[in-house]
Amino acid sequence: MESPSAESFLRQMATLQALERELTTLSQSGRLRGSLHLAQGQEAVPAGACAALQPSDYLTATYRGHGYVLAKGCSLDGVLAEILGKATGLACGKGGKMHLFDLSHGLLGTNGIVGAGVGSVVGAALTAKMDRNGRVGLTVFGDGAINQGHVHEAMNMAALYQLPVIFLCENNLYAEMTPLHRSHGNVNLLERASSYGMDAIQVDGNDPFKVYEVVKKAVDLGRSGGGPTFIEALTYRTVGHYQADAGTSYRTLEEIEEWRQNSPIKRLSARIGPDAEKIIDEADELVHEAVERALGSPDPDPATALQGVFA
Amino acid sequence: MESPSAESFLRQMATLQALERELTTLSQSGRLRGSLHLAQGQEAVPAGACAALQPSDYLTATYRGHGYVLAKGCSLDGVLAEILGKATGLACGKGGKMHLFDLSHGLLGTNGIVGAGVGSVVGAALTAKMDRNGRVGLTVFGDGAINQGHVHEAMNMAALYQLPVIFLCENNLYAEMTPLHRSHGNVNLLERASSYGMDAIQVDGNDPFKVYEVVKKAVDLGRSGGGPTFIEALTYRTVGHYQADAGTSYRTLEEIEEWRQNSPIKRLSARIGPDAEKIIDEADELVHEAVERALGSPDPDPATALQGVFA
Amino acid sequence: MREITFAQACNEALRHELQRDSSVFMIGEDIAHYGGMFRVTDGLMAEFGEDRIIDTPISESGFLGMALGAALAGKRPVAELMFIDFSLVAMDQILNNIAKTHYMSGGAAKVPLTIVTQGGGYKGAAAQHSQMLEALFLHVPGIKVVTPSTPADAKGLLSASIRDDNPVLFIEHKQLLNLKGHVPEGEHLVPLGSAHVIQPGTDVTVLTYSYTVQLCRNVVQELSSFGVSVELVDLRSLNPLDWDTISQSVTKTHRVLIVHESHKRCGVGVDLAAQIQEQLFDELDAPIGICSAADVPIPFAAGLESEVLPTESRIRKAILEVMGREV
Amino acid sequence: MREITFAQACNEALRHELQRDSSVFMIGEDIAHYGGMFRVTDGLMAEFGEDRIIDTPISESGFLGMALGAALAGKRPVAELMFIDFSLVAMDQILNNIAKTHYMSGGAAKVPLTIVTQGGGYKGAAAQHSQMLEALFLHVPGIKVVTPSTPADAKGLLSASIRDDNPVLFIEHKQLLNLKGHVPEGEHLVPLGSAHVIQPGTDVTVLTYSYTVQLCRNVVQELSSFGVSVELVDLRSLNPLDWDTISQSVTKTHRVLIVHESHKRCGVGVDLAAQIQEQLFDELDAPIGICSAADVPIPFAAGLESEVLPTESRIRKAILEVMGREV
Ligand SMILES: Cc1ncc(C[n+]2csc(CCOP(=O)(O)OP(=O)(O)O)c2C)c(N)n1
Ligand SMILES: Cc1ncc(C[n+]2csc(CCOP(=O)(O)OP(=O)(O)O)c2C)c(N)n1
Ligand SMILES: [Mg+2]
Ligand SMILES: [Mg+2]
Repeated sequence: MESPSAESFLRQMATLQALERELTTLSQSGRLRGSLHLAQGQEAVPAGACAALQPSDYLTATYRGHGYVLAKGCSLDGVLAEILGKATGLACGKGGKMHLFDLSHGLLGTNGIVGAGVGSVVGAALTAKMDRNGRVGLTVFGDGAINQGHVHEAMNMAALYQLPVIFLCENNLYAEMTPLHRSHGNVNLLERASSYGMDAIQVDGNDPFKVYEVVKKAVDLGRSGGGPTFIEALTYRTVGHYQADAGTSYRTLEEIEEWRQNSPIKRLSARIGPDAEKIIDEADELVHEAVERALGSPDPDPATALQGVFA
Repeated sequence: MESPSAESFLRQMATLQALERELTTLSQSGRLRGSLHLAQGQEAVPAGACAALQPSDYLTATYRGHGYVLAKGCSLDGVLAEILGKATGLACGKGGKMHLFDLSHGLLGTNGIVGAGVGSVVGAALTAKMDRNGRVGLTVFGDGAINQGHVHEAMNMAALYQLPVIFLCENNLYAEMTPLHRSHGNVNLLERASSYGMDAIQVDGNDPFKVYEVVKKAVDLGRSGGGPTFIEALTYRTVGHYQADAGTSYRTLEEIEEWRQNSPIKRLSARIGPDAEKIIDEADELVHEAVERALGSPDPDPATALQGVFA
Repeated sequence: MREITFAQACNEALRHELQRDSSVFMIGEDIAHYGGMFRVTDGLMAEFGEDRIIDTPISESGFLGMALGAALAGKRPVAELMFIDFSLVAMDQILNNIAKTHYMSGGAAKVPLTIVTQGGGYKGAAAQHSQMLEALFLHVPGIKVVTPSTPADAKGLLSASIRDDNPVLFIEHKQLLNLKGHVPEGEHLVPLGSAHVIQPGTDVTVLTYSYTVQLCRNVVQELSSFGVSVELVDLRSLNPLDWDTISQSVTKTHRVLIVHESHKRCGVGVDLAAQIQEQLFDELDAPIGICSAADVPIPFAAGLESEVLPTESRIRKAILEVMGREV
Repeated sequence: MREITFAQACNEALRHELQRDSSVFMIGEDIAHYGGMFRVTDGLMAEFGEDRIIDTPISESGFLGMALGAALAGKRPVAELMFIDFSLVAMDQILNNIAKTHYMSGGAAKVPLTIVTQGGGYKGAAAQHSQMLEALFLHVPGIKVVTPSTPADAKGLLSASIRDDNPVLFIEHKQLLNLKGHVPEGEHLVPLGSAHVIQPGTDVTVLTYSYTVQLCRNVVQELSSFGVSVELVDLRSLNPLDWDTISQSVTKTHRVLIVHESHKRCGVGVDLAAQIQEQLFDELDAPIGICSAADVPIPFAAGLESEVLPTESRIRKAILEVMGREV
């Protein structure tokens, strides 16, 4: 697999940016329920990482994972309709933003519990190894999630069984409002991961090419039976943790501004030049139309609420 | 604090050995209920470790932890009566072998859930730091327990808050019937512990002097505000995991025999010379008398079973 | 009396207890520097310092284990679990350890530990952020469960919980956090195990707690104008339970509806219904009704969620059903 | 028919399903090389290889998460939890994830995952190794709960559980593992959700499951010689529940006792009692009785444990009480 072009990366990232802009508006106007966790400033990680995956590879992500879901190839219409609680959503409106599933694209779920999706991908990777089908699994989680016991258990087992898993840790310097140095005895995450017996590598998460490159290497290693890899992608959330957090009470405006200047979309646009604007405009339009379609989609039949606990 | 003498260590270890011999007999004759986890071959770790602690220091241990409980200074009569389910036991017969508590000796509990007592000691150490009272906490657990998420969370937090905790990992090469290489992606436990940001050191767990020395150093570090230490004590359980396991189906007889020859009581007796036998005999007698006393103690009043859920 | 919100009332109780007893301290995620996801701990770090208001990693099992150890070492920890749904990552510490330690130690060890948490639905927070899991903590003995419905009770019960020598789970409902009400200044205590008869009545007893108290209030008011006299009881704590108030009410009305937001199977409704029929069988003129969440995970979409959780119209219907009236 | 033990019957079901369907595999602690703490997986690794019978680290949350992922990827994992007490370290995976995934995905994802576990008391295993926690799994929707009482049912229900397209918790009782009984060879299926009327009777219905079925058998036998005709029903699975059998029996006897080993509050007894009085109020001649563990942690000493758990004498007394007879 060749690396996608800069244009292709920008398209992916701009789609995520546009989606989040639309969702913010919908949330502010009360048309979107519940909390909304945005990934602005972090767009390069999903774009770069998912480009290295096949549709049949496995993925789990978090409440902040819609960018991965889209980059993995799931339908924008299905995702949007689910986020808006529509009958046409990926989960018929039952799951919502935090619970996106699409098995046809290897998406085993986004998750509302910090760290909880990590074990699933390890299990799916186990089946890939059993069936020798060459698939890999990627799970994305945050710098905060690494302090959750479940993640530790799952990482050890992936190393133990030498499973084809990529542990992609988005280090955006904060877990909610808590910086790493107030939550980690040792902020060097690579040491922790490699202590389980796997390769661990850090990458500039605001450069989709670099993310692609390290993930691709990890994917190749996994496919060839070489076991798991831990990747720490350094990035920054330039907005609040969720819609009700301005994100400014625990970070300086200078820090935020510096990262905004360094935002992956800015960086890539500069590299692409004048064409970038067109790509971004197209993404905006594409997403806007999808939002209109989703808003116009039918609400789920209330009777379905009481059905479907068991298959 | 000076290191105890060889004689004193032997007395401690022989007491544990005698206790286990008596308990085995009681279990075989049906006078002791439930499962019995023996620590034969591992006697030097509790003897060495607890000698470095003050009575006011905190301790949690496991289902295999009665040796620590005794070495910490808890009453042999109280422990034995509890193990036999008597009214005079530490917990009036309610707790049993796996649930020994003695707050007057800093014993915050032995535990039936692998790894579950680790957080308690970290919390007690937090209070020691708050109150600047110079106490430390020691928690002992096995090589298998380190794969439990709770242990990981607790170790990170001890390092984060720089708490006076000694994480004493008894590496007896097996968790139940599973050897390390079938349960750890990386069998180097020191790497895992030091990745949290704490000192990690390995010691010959069959030499009480060496155990004492490293624990003493860790205690001094903790008391002086230097934070936690991880200690891996290499040892071996020369009997089965519990009374119903011969311990031979997953280990070679040669392996077991080699460790038996190398047993801490043998080693220390050889060093002490002819006096050793006398010390051992005395311990046997002491324990035997205590067993007789415990067996003669009253059973708990059945009505107490329904009392005491709340204080 | 001045009006403050439920969250502010909790904040006052915490401040009061922290001032009153130096062995009280708090531990949890984003409670110190940020002041808590729901502002319940706002300003406490500034007043009491980082040593007593402690931010933790995302390690619920770890910090609840620490809270247990601190309690055993003589402190009175108050641990905040941001959502009750997250209790499930720490269930071994809560149910196998915190709840059992006093009994397992034959009474030698005390565990004066309060877990403050937030739960409930109606906000589109979906299946993993909308639960009310109180039944799990009632089933396994050893932990008290407190479920206030008003700002004043929140303050009084939280103070009482912290002073209790036992583990207490204190549940704030996300729909109540911004509710305003009169709250006494200074010391205010509401004993655990005392229900509150919100409105006396003669036709039917409605037993409820937490947010559904507010829904029931509206329904009861409305029904009274149709000549239906409901005795509305806010249980306030589920363990200990105020059995005297329940049995007096049932003995008067002979008809009972239990309303709660959590699931039905092995929930609080069946628990109370079974105990009432066991103790007061001959007093009952009709089957005891239960109005609860349907036994499905909480769905996201508004139209689905309101099909699953108790609503005023379903509560009204259930009351009339218990009364044998046409619905 | 040959007699084998309950543990051997489970082993046969596992072997049968592993042979029948290559997507079935097992994961758990000491199940492969050692053959399982209770010999339930004895010989399976030798027959099916290390790839399909997998030993794990002591990481219940981790391997249950893996089992969920494997199920989503098309396998039918069978995970062994050595003691049901240890489920509490993995509760988030079980209740927030495994149980909710099918519903949360709008039906898109299936989770054909069986958790085989072992629980119960009477053996001096004390507070953390003696629990029967089925109620916790019944309260949160999304997981079936199966509780066989005989070797034959164990085999038939375990095969059915593994073939079910949903998460199933299969509970072996430690007192039953060595119980011998007639078990059909080869394929043997008992559908989930079908109770078994062990003995028809006319005076009183006793509903029970798991080990207490054996205790009830003895009591019922004894009482029949005193002219008391008990209808003894083994529920066999608690979700799904065989409501038809329950309601037919209650309609016949008009008196009900529920017997189970787990705690009372928010347990299975109150659950069934509440549903029965709700549906069949006019059929009841007496309050529904519940004979369960007392609501205290399980104590260690023999004389204490037998004070807490149901015994034959307490069951007898409870039956007579429901019948309004002098005890
Ligand atoms: C077990 C659990 N604890 C707490 C939370 C609340 N919570 C949601 S997001 C979050 C922060 C996660 O931080 P990180 O892993 O760094 O990911 P990020 O949000 O920065 O992407 C927390 C604490 C949760 N959802 N689950
Ligand atoms: C959470 C949990 N899982 C499983 C068990 C069953 N179990 C009891 S002891 C044990 C092995 C522990 O091994 P290790 O930590 O090495 O300690 P050792 O027994 O060797 O002293 C296991 C798996 C348990 N008690 N708790
Ligand atoms: Mg983060
Ligand atoms: Mg070991």
